[in-house]
Amino acid sequence: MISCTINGKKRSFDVSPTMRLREMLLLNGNYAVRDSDDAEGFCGSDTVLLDGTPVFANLVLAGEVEGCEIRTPDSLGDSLHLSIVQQALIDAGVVQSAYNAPAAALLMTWLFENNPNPSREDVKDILSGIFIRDASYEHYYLAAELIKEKLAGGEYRTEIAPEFRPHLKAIGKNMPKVDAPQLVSGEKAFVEDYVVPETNYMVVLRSPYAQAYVNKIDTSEAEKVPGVLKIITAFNCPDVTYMSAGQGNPEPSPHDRKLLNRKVRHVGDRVAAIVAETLEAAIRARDLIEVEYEPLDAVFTVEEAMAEGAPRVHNGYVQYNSGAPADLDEYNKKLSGDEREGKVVYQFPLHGDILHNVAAANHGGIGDVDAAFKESDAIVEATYQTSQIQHTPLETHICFARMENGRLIVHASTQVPYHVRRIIGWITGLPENKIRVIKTRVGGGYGSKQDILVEDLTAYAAFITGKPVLYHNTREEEFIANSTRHPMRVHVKMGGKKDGSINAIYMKVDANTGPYGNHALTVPMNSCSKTLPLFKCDNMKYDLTIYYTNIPPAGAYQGYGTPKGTYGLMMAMCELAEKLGVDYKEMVLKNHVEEGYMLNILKGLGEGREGNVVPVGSCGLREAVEKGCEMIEWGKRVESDDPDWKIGKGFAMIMQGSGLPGLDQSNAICKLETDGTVIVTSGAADIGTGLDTIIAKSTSDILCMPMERITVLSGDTDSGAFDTGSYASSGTFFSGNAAINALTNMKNKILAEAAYQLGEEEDDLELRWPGEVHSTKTGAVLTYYDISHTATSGTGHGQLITPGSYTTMASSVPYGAHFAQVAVNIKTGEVKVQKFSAVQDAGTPINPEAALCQMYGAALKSIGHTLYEDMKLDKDGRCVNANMTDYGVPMISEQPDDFKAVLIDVDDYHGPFGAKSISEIACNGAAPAIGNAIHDACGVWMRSWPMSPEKILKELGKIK
Amino acid sequence: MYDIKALYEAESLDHAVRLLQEHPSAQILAGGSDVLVQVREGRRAGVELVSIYMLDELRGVSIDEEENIRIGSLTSFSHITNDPIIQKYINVLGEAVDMVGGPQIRAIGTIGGNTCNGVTSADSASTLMAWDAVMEVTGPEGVRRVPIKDWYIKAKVVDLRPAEIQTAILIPKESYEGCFGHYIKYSMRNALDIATTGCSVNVRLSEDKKTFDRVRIGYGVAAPVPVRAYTAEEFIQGKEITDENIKEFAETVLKDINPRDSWRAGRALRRHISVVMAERALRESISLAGGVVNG
Amino acid sequence: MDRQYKVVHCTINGKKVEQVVDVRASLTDMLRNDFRLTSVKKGCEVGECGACTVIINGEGFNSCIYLAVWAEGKDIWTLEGLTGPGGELSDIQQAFVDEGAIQCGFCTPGFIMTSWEIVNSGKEYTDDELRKALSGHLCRCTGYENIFRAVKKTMLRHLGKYDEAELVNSQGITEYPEPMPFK
Amino acid sequence: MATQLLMAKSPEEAVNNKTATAAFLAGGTEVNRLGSDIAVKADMLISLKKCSGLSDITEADGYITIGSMCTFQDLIESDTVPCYLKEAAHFMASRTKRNMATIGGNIASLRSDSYLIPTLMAVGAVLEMEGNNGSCRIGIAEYVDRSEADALITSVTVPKEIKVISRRFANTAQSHAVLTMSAALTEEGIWLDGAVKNVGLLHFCDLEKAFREDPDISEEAIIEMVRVCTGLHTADDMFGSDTYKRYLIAVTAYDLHKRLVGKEV
Repeated sequence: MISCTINGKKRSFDVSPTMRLREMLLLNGNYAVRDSDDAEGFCGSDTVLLDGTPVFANLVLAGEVEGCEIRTPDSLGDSLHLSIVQQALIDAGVVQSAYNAPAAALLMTWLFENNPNPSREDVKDILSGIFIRDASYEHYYLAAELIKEKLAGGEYRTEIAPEFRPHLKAIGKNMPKVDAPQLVSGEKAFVEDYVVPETNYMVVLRSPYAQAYVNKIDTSEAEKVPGVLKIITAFNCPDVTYMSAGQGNPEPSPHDRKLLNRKVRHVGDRVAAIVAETLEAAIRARDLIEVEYEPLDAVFTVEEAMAEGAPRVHNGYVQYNSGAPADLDEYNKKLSGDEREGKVVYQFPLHGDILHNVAAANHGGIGDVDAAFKESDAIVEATYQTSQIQHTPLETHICFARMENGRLIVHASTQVPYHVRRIIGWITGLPENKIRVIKTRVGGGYGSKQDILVEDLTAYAAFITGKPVLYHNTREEEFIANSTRHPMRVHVKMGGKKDGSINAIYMKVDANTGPYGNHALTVPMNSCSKTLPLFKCDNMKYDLTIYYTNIPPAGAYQGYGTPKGTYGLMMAMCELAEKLGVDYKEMVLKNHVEEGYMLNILKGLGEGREGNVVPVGSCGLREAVEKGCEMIEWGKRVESDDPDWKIGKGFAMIMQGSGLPGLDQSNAICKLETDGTVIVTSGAADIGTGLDTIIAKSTSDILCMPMERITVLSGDTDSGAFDTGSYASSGTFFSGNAAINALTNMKNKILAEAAYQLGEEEDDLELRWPGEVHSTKTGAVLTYYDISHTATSGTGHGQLITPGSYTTMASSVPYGAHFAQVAVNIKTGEVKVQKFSAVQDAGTPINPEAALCQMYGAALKSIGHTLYEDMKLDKDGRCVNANMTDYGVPMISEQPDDFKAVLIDVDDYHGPFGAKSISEIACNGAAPAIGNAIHDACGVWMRSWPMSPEKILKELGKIK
Repeated sequence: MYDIKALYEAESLDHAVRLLQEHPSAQILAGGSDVLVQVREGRRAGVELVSIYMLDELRGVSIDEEENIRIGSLTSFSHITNDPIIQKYINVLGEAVDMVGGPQIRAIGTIGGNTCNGVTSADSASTLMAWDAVMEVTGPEGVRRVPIKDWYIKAKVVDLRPAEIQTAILIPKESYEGCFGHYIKYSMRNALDIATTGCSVNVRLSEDKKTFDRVRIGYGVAAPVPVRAYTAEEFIQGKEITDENIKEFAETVLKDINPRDSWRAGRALRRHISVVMAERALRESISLAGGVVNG
Repeated sequence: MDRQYKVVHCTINGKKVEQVVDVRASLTDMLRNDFRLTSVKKGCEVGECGACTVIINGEGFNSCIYLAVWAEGKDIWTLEGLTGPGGELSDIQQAFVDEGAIQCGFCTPGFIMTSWEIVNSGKEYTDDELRKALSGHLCRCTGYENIFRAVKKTMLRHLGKYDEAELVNSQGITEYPEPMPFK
Repeated sequence: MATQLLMAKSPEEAVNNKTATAAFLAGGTEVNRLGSDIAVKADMLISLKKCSGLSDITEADGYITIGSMCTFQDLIESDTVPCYLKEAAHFMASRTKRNMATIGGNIASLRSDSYLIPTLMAVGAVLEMEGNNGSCRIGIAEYVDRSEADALITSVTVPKEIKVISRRFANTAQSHAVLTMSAALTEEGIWLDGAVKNVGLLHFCDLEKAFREDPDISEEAIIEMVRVCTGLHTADDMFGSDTYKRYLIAVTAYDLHKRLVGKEV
């Protein structure tokens, strides 16, 4: 019996003394003590105070806390009674996906309890024990200042973030994110919090081979383990071929996999799924499964994949839903047709050629690059290689599914509830009305939760057993069986004239999509379609070829291919500028597009379809470059006092998109409740970025009513209306505009109803704060309560409910530039980012403080993939550093000392209240900016990620 | 969760008796369909209980060496109704207990509990009264036998001394041999209801089935405890089976019974239906015994 | 007075289990709280409504007035035990659905357990016997007619009298085409 | 998986219960961490958290004695612990981990990326051990060569006044170090010790000799010397290539020597 005090209450537990403290606290209902690293003592999501000292609950044993005093994050205050610290974190905008925001709040609370006036160093010291992936750490320093001011005088004095659009009350103003109180106080929010106690557990047996046939699976011993309910293998799973990408149907990705395949194509690929009443029983059964593999040779790089006679990753046969080439039959004859290979089904031609491991391809361009190169005064040509990068969201992939009256209820941490529902429908055969996907709060997605990686298996398991099933990725599985950035080889040839103008660009991209073709075409496409349109250049050509290999799966990651294209192009431009003897900044100013410029390059760059050519819309690129150069003091040489450390500066211009014109669609439903308050139900998926808050603010301004009388519900396919989902930076733009249409319809309906109730003309009526209709003619006033109460009475017109949807062919492109000042130690190759400034035009920033934090978070993630992060595979394709410590994620120490984000005020014509996207674009700048800065510092061109000390020393010739 | 102070589970009859001695304030818990309900309703909240439910030795129906029908006190109503011995010799008891509560209650309720709660509306009591049953109780001083007419002292009180447990109910041979009876439960609903009045009649006819050799009639809810209408019995003793005799017999019961007003029914109603039930039960008993009225 | 606990070993829905219970707990408490078998409903907790009916060693009992400790060594079945491995409904459950015997559904679990006992008894109950056997359950929505019909049809099917089962009309009376054969 | 836990009250009780299948448990950041099989193999863990006499820091005639259960954060916050040891403690970048990890635990783990051992070896730290046959004192270099598994470190004694510089190279601050190296200036000249990932805890005696014999030796000479040194078993792995590690060792040794004995210091 172990007794201790938890949050001031005496508790005793009859548990084993070697049980981890975190598990004991879960028994006590403190589920805000979370786990992001399987007890690796790294992420700090399991932070608690033990006798007043912050510790990792996973590394303390229950027996060690006998008689001790424990405080957990959920003791600080609930969503209605927030502490000063919790409120400050919300106001500073750092509570985003917030899986371990409660733990961060506990650390900050501990800091202030022990030191009422902490310095920046003190804040950095205490936060060194926690990994923040969404908002990075910059605004935690701001939060510390706000707390000090609150404790001293009761009012904030420091400006949190600049505000925009003074004529609007909510849009462009710093306001608490609507779901932040729930998140920071550690209330139930994530999938793991809604699991019923009597759930069953599922684990997956994974392939030890990078490529092999599964000839026989003997589960007889495994099935004898008491408590095992079901074992699913390729021999008894549905014969349904699908793909895991969450994209609009028909998807621009080959359908090339089943739930489990007779051929495993990467180390960690699914071989069997075991459902049992306890996790222990499932694991014991998993270890008793005997599999007869037929190992095959594997390929890991594009070079190996394209080599003549290379082993084929997909060798079954090919099918087309539409646009099948004439010679398909002959083509299929050359393939093995072995049923263990399964098939590859293209929804429409993606120019794949699985005979040569080509998953997809695309070619195009404008003008005549070859001719143009002849006239170039200087040409640079180089190949840039990017690495395999993992999102490492704090909440690993998780899904809880159960049956309820013949309907499949799926609690999913996903960015695409409606695509999840569709794909689960394919696999189970259930129609969509029989499937409900509930997107709870998401503990970080960054693109990894745009793919359907666990929901398909978990939902199927719940469907066939009729029982509740929980599946949760371990951190290692998050690396080897999740989705990652596509490693890419970007070959750039760029020609320019003496005057600094670029007259020819050729990009040859060879991308590595891994074993399955989810996002195979579209990610590499983005490396050209979201980079080349930055240039006013008449001759541009691109060749894209995407290869299947046996590395861990690649998919969607924030930026979606653009970081790699930008890296190649902006490094090449910097090299060209040097070759031409032109200042890099001048060259950028000379060649970048501005408003009105016709983007002919877009013609071939549609998402697998005809791209539509449009002129450049609102564009704050020039101001961003000027502002950034001013902040980094471009041109001013900085010398360090230590001869070994050389300092350099670099920057890169960036762009992205705001959703996929002609492909995305969003819907929203607005309801006026009987007391005049408003509930907006959106199909959107807020994954921590503040999308629900954007819709709430839009409601407040359009219907002139206070935020507390507005509720936004999202992500539940039962109550919401269709939305393609949160990816391609479409959230604010598409879901925001859909909500605005629904709200505008509601505004008109209110005016019409008021006109009827007042017996006046609609034109004489107006809406005004705090939520009433006012007659400019007679001065009469009807509150929304009056209108709704009457409308829902026995003689009323019925409740005011209005839908709204949004599709467009227009594309509102965010622009920006990221600047870096780095110090390079030419003796040891170490790189330190001293300064980093992210300057971006996001149209109207609706949530300014959240927008800044999105920029900080994305910038730090991209600093990570530039300098530190890298999934290393051994010769057998096994990831050797599949844990947080060895993978190398940037923590607070890696954050630049001088880290700034600046918003350029631009009003976009199409965007909701003039808003454009903010997050994906911010991943594109760090690699080229830091690469150019390193060159400026020590003269070497770093042509591959990560720019590790060893590579820098090699480039410096210090080591062979 | 029940609001009981403590529960002592008896493993054997002696153990049960010892437990009752150790915990003088403890009450006996048999099937629980009365006791647990009253704990829930607060009347017995916080009570100590000695549970004898597990004592299988107190279950079952048999013919003992003195040819008495021996019914174990823990025998449930449903087992009594379906018991071959009961059906053969005293089927009316099976029918009577088959009217208690509902099927589930009859699966858990015991005849011991039904007779020890001292309630006049107990469906088994009026029939056992009409068949001169004998209660066998076991206590620290050993086994004691109490004829049913002395068993009921007053409303809700029976002749059960401290640390004593009723272990069986005996029907002497002389009491059941050649006897046929019928029980009528007059209640508002056909299930899950308490008798407004219960009437159990049995007859033993003469060899030639022309005259009443012996007639017995017991009533529930006609008095604070189950009673016999002796005056009516004596009247009809030895008389011919004629309509007049039957009618007069029925009228005579009023001399012996003393029903009272209650929220369930008024005194006048009870007196009236007592007469009607007496006649009907007697006629049914006669036909069961093979007799013919005015034959 | 500190609490008394006891370990109860029994079989629930075909699975051997062991559970530490408070001696004051009713069987309904144990089934609902410890085993999360929430089909067992508390309608009155005094043995009068039948919503808590479970099958113990083949017989229907009100689990609300049955002490959890008495379950020692018993074989207990609740509604959750009737559904097949893949969640398929048993025939008696399907009959309740087909005959419209479910409205609010609160009394349904208890009713189905008693019906399950009836249809598996192998006995052919007369209409009155059937009504008496179901008399331990209170239903406030349906008026019992559809429930009676569902049980009668399933009973007849269990006895192999499929065509006779189809003849049972909406009032639960078997309409024989020619005059009713003497029973 | 260990199911028993003994909260030892004294070092003696801890050592007496230390069977072959039991394991000492100090801060828990090593034994309880993902990937460690210590807790899996042991049947009993002996926690030292409640052990008396293991967490005080005392000073006596120029030497500081630190209890083995002092956490990294205790070292940093103590005003008697010398600065060079605080710098080494700061190599552990996570504050929460520093609240838990202990100096004794770090030494006992003998990790090839140890935060403290290079510094302790450079200053010639002395460990006090509690074994089955009572307590004894042993130099850290000797402990590193042949540690007795069943003996418990009770304290670490280091000199107060000594010039020491340490350097750590890792991918990120929280990654395991590819190289941790310390140099101390003693009467006989420079002492040079280091931890090379996946190689071990090394005493660079050849380099010490080279610097002693020719204080003005060139960096290139040092680089060449390490490049060809056969005693050094570095290899290519995910932390870097063999050539990179040898080069890094050389330039770091040269840098530390220069800054220790160099003119400008």
